[in-house]
Amino acid sequence: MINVTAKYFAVFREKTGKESEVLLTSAATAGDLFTEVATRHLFSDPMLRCKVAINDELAGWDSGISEGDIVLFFPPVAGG
Amino acid sequence: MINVTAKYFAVFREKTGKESEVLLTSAATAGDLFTEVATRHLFSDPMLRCKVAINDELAGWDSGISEGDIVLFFPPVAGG
Amino acid sequence: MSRSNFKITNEPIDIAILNQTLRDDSAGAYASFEGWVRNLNDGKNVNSLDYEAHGVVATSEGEKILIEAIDRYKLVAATSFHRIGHLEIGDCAVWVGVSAQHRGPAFDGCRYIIDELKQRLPIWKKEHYQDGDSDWINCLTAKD
Amino acid sequence: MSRSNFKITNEPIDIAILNQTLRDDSAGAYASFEGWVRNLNDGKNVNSLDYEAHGVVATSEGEKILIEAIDRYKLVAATSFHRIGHLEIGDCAVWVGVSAQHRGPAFDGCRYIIDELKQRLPIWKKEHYQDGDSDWINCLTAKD
Repeated sequence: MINVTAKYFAVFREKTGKESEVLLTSAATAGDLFTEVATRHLFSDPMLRCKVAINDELAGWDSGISEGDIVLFFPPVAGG
Repeated sequence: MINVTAKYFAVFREKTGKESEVLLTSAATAGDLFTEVATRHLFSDPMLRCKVAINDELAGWDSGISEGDIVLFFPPVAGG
Repeated sequence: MSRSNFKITNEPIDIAILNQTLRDDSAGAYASFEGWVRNLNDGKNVNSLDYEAHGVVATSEGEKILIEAIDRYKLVAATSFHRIGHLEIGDCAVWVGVSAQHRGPAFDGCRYIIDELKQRLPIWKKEHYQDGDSDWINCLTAKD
Repeated sequence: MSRSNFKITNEPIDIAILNQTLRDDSAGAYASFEGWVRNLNDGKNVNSLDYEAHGVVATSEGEKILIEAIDRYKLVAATSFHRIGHLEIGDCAVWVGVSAQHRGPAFDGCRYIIDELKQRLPIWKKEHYQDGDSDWINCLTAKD
């Protein structure tokens, strides 16, 4: 089990009611962690339409996560 | 035979050394008239790359010309 | 001269000044795109909207997109600014400007940049409607 | 609101003002093109150039092209100004701006207009070279 910080943006922040939370998790990848938080907070957007960044760098859903990582969950984007 | 005014632009004006001239011609179409002036003034641009306007309206090379018409000969264009 | 320049900003975008930064004696063509807030989206009457971004990630991804476009289309220079915060109808939300020797690459490079920005930048938009409702927009519902 | 506006002009083109004339609450996208005088054409070093036009025919043909683009791409509005007279390196010789609901038609409409203007307007360009020579350019030698 590791401790990571999950950060939420836009509609994810509204659904969770918080900007971030520290999680004790057995998730090995960013994707595992997303599934965990999406289930708990009832996110409705499918993972493949969302994005993830680890420590301020965009990453793939299969990227490994480590103790102390800050994992940013981005809902579907709408720039422009 | 009819009298028409031919007007020359850009490189055509430089080759003829004049902005316009009145011609007494047997040409029936704008294309016939072009061939006549191109031969006399040694224009080197092929007719199909040039344009013609009759009385300030763009026209086809097969357009008929009449007594008193003002025929504008435009060398290949280079706007933009 | 810096060839690429991407910024997320709270301020109105000063296009006349940015246009000047793209100039170069070898550049014969300039193409630009502006995204304006419009009064209708997906059949709903929009009053205003709020943009939110993750500044660090959006800026580094935006810069990456500009460099991809410069390399791919041999652009002379490429710049883009994206607004965040509260915007009203008619405000310019995003601006892209590129210069190139010829017009084909200028158009293609500008189009590439805006298409990629819209898909890759962590930026979100909340629309406020005339009926008092508001909603987060995503790229499935947003047509532009 | 006039939807199309084409002009041949001796004056520098005031793009910021023209951009404003294209605005409409329903327009979410704006695309523009500028043709800048560049220092090299066909391998020759250019110092400056002179544009000459047949004003009446060029204006009516330019207006026709804008209306074609508005109809074909469902543009909100389209404007273009073309300079004539003496221009220096970096000067804006031609500007095209269009607004549309979405970006696809904005880009396509803008591109259509500049492509057609270059082929159809009675405008000619004489380039003055660094070596003192000068030459009329035509659309076979001009790449942009």
